[in-house]
Amino acid sequence: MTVRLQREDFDAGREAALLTHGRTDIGAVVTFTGICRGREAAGEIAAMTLEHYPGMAEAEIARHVEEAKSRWPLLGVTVIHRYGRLVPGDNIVLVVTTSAHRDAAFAAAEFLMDYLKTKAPFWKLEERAGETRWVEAKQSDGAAADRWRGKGRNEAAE
Amino acid sequence: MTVRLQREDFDAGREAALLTHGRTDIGAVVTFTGICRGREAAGEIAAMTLEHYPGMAEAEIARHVEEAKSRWPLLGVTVIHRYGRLVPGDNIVLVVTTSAHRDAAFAAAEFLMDYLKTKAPFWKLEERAGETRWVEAKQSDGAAADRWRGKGRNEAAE
Amino acid sequence: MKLVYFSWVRERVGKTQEDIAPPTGVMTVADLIGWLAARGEEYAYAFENPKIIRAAIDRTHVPPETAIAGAREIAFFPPMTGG
Amino acid sequence: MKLVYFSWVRERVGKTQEDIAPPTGVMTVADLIGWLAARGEEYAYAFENPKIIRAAIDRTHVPPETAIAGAREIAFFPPMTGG
Repeated sequence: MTVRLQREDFDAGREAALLTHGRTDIGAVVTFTGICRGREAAGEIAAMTLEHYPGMAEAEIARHVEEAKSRWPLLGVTVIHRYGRLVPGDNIVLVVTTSAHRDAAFAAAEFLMDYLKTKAPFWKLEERAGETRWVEAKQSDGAAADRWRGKGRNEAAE
Repeated sequence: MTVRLQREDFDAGREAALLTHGRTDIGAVVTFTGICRGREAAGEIAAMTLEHYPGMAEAEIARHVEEAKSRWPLLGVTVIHRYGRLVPGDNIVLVVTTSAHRDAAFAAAEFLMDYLKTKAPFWKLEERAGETRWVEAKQSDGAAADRWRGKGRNEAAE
Repeated sequence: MKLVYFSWVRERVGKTQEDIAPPTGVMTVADLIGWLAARGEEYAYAFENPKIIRAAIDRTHVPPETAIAGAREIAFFPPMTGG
Repeated sequence: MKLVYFSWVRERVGKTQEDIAPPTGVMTVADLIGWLAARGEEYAYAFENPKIIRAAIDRTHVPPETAIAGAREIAFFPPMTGG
């Protein structure tokens, strides 16, 4: 398991290759890359600054990676979340999951993204023409995260 | 949309970059890479040969990419499927989907993989110690593909 | 019309493709499978379990009750195992 | 104990962290929010809607009824928007 918080960009292909190199037990690799968009519901944005809770963010993400590993038969997980100021087109977050089969890799990647959107201690500040605004949490993200509650191994994505 | 059948390997990171380069409307990129495993249910395998129906395979995949685009608001899709002889650790298939939001990118990638596993005209021949054997279709793959039937836009992954 | 075979259907029939002219009573894909199965041991073996044979007419999947009239290329193969 | 603030809670309070010693009647996270809100205009503004304030004790999310006894670091922040 790799969990990293960093200002620097990441390379999704390289991170996936680090998980698969030299192995013959992995049948499925899923990568999710979240990217800063130039247009949100409230209009064009010029930039976005990601604040996080150092110390808590890394530990919390690691705990959820462990939960994903207990729910699905994963062979590897990498989560990288950037912080600091990003402009449209910049990478924000990467989740890579590997497993023998695709269902576990897909479900775990979605579970981790739903978690990162709603429970990981990060906050987005958008900059648009002359003003800044903290992004409000979306109800749809809360609903997406809630769908995993109380579901057991291998049945959460059904 | 890019659909390619080829003997050569592919680079998932490069294919994803081709879809996102210079754009600021994409918020989510999902890649799925299927890899040849060294051990299947029936034991160790030495190699696998993928046979396909030239002409039909490409057209059929393209048709399903169009279906995915009608179901979800996708901004780009790439599907690459290899054929010929592969050894454990080799890449087999790549699906890349991009969208403004993660739910569409995840759902479309899963939909396309379920389709490729069950309906795309490919057949796998496994080689193990001294013998070859055609891989049998899995019931679980059929069930995975069937879950998309009759479901409308944006509700298929629920 | 042209027939093409894949995977173990191809191996059992012993050829990748052939041109055939079935009699007029052979109307559907299922009829064609029955007619082929009676052509010899290799065909009987390939089509011994018609329920698991998949067919495509002119590169589109079709169910066994589909009429073959007008078909240029009919393909027979086992369930697909791609991905 | 140490308090830390993030996002607009930090901006409204006007500091990133501070050390406090609440009176003994302040038992829970909810009590602490009420006590803080009465400390001045900037706190009243930051905590004007306690229902949307999230809290963590020693870097673990906790609900408002959680006891604060023994806490080393308590964090307050709005709903998270990562990912």
